[in-house]
Amino acid sequence: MNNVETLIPAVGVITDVRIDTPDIKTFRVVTTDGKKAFDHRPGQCAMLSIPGVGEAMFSITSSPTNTEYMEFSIKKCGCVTEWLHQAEVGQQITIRGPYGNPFPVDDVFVGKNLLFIAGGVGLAPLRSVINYCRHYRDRYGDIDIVYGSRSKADLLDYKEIIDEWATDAGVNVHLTIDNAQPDWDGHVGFVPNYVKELGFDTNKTAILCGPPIMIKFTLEGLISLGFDKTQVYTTLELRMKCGVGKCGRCNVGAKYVCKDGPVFRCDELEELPNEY
Amino acid sequence: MQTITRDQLIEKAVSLLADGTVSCVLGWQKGEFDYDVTPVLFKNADELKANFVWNDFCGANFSKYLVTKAEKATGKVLVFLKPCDTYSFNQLLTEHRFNREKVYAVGIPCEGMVDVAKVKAICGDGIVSIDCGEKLSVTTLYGDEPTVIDAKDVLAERCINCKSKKHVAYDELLGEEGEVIASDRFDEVAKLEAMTPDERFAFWQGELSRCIRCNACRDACPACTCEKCVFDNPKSGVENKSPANSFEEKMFHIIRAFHVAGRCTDCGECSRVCPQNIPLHLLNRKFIKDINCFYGEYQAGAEVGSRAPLVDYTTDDLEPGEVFDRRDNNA
Amino acid sequence: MRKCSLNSINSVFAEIAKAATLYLPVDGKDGSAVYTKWEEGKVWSNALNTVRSPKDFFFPQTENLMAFKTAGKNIEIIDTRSESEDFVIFGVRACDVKSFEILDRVFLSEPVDTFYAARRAHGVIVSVACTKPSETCFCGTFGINPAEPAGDISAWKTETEVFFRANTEKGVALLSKIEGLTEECTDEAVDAQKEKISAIMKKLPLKDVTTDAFGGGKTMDYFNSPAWDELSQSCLGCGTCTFVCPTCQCYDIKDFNTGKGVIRYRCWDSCMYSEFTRMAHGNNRLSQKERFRQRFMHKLVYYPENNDGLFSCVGCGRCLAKCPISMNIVKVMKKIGGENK
Amino acid sequence: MQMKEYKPLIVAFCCNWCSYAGADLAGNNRLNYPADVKIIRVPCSCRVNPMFVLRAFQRGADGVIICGCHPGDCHYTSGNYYTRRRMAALFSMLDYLGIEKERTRVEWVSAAEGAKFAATMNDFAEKVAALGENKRLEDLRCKQ
Repeated sequence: MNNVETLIPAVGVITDVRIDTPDIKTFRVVTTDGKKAFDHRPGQCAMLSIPGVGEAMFSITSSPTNTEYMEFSIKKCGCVTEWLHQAEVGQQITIRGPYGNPFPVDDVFVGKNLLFIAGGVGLAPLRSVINYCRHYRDRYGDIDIVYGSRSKADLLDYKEIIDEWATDAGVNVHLTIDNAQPDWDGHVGFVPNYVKELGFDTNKTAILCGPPIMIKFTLEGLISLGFDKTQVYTTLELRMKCGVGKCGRCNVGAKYVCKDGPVFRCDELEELPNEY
Repeated sequence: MQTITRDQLIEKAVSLLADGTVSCVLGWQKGEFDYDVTPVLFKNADELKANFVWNDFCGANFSKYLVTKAEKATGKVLVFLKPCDTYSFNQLLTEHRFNREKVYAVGIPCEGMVDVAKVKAICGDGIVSIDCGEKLSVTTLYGDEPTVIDAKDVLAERCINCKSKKHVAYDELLGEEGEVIASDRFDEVAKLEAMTPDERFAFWQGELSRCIRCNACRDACPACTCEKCVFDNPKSGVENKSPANSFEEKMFHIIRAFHVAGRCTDCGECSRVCPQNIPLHLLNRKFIKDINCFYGEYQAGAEVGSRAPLVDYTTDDLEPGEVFDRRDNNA
Repeated sequence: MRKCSLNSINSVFAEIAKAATLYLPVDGKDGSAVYTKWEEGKVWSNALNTVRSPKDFFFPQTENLMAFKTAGKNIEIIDTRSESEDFVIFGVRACDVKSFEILDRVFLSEPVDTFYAARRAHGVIVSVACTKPSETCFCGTFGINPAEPAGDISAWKTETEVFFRANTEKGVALLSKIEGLTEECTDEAVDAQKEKISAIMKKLPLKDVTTDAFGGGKTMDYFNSPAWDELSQSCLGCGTCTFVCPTCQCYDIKDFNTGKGVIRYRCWDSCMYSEFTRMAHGNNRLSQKERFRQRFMHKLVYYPENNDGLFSCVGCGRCLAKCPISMNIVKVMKKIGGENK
Repeated sequence: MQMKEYKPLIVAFCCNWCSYAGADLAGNNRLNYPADVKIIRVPCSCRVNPMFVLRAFQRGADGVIICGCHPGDCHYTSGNYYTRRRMAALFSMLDYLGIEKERTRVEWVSAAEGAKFAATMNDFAEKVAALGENKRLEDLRCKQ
């Protein structure tokens, strides 16, 4: 914990706003003296707030290997996000964190082949992990990335995916969109079906993130391919206020998503009541 | 002491269940003690015989439950309505809040409900049993002999000032039809009106400052049936969960009472459920008294389909500036 | 053990109030007791307990966390906390003292909630043994002895005298302040009272309520029980049970725009409320049944799982007395636990 | 330090069709009324929810006045009739809670009554000023 006072945030500045898709923007945030607000691990989250509007939890999209700033890819869907989407460069916001447990990139994942599966804005939390693994490329085996969205315009970080990820050695990118469109010659169809069509070997660790319905069907698909639930990781999202497991809102079973999650292995989720 | 017995009610319910008129029964379930009863939906005769209760503590007004329960039920719901409950029943019908076709209402006479806090004030804490016979016989952990009290001495405030023993809605009536009663329910309001503004302010400050904003008054109120309350809606700009200061307390209670003004039947549930014993009915009664005084006598729920006074007008209504004179002259 | 006569208790209060703010249960206008700041003329209530629990002292219903000043694109964060002052809470019952331990485990676990911790450090608790438990009391279910309350100082009140015993350093310090007003005595009268209370405990109607069926690791045993439908069917979704509960600690953080700046405050929240878990993309607890279940599962299963088997209920009976529809934890424990023995 | 002269803050809800035009006329005719009267234009006096009145007090108003078309002249036929009943009930309730009744008022001002508008505001401001600051419906958080 960087802040001694858990609920009192630091002031951050938005130094860059990138329009990714019609409803997702990526914000670059540093502290007022131009530094990164705090160190984090891949998969961890931060609380961003705008005084008078509200506070909300967002996953940190940029990789921990980036020591200069943090990035947040945020989809417009509620009060806080709507306000953020109107914000310009130079706007100050408040930031506190990091919260939650990271993906086990330094132990469990080491030496494994990794399969990232994301849908829509679900790529946001995975981007941090993907870039971390690309940075320490020799620690991990093959990397496969399956990513799908509604349309080509809705693919998050499209440029980065095509220019950087797809050109890396040992990284295979598989993109798909829900409906065919004229300037798209890639795969068309939903992510769960695409995963089954691609038919991955089970010698991989899968990392899943996307809308709940996509997670449900993709997980079923992976299991039909022979994957075990202990091989699949995902990250949850619930309403949070404190971020430190005290306010009680993200409580599912005996776990608090903000403190014990947001990263869960799928067999751990089985032990939780279906309330997420 | 109620004139109608538990057995009579069970018999009625069982026969209606048996002939298929109704599929379930909204009734009072006995609790841990003789005075704590919970409204539940009984599904069959066995459940009724085992757990149904009818005594001097069955105060809960069932009308509001019809909004959610009637819709979900497969057949008709049997509901027992005390006279005051029938007013809420009509008011909800007026507002199209439940389907009348799905409900079979049985009117039951009521001799007034007992306030357990008043019983405790007389008999002390640690009530082990209360026998609701001719008189209440209360056994406590600390007294050797049961204390016998007259139910009339421990009636809930709303029952002391009962406004009507007449059922204004039912499919079937058990017992005798009662009459509308000339009650003294506005006396307390008039007493407050006669005070100086400073005294009134001090009185309400003292009462409302106890509010913990549990929303029980709102959630129990048969007139408060909005799908989403303005106080729960973050976009309303007034959403607030806590009585952060004396303004928030007053705001909540003024608006709560205002939102039901003209629709409040004066069933008294708000005051019954308040954990802090705030006399919330005095706010509602003030509106009722004012409406009666300014726009003519009106009893919400007396009939189905009547137009509530605050969504109605005449071209020669009195001006807002004149209300104080009118009140003072009528007092 | 020290004692003073009940007649002279006001001078003890006066002495305590010299150095710290003193709160104690005083009968309110409506006849129920309320923790009130002591001043000359305030009388210690004879009521068994207050309607509101004393959790307010450490975890107030509303508390300002910070303020913001905004100018153009800039934000300034202002720490609005003032130095807490010492205070004494007098007359806390055994159940409520236990509730502080339950709250401590939430707020004082890492990362420590400094707002709570500051209050906790400044507060001294003087507990008092119960002499006449109510029918709604079931503290015994949770292993609490109402005749032997914890706290910095334990007190016992008889018809004529009040006995004190310091349990902690804070307690010793406070007791030394009233040394001149009290005298050393034997345990005899207190022991006699304890015996009397333990006899009453055996007669309480809820003495047989048991937690045997509950505890950590039982989530899946009860989560899908059909009994939840029945139990929650008439729940109004109000927050009475949560707000009178001494152990409920869920909170909300909200912003209030004063027109001149923004105040960020925290206030009690209730898992019984429909928007408790509502977020931009939906709600994971859509019906009252799910919210109702959350409250009791949290107290009886989730909390003990994370806290060495300690239940998040102290049997104070407030929810039994105050629920508008008389649905409460005892009925839940009997129903859910009874079916799964 | 010299005490600043106390000037009450008045919030005036004015209906778009009559009273707001009336205020305009008062201005065009150079009629004086207190600068501390803050006008909020509403489509019809009936748009004024009781919550608006309370919120105005919360945010520091010392008096709240609602101005609409004369009864019978409502642009929407009957809006001001509802206002009349609603505000009668609300004002009576505020008085019941001990809030000074002089702090609230409803006045009908037509587009042609610039003089009435100015006179009403002067009179209302004077009455409110006599009461002093609004203490009974204030929100201290908004006063710092």
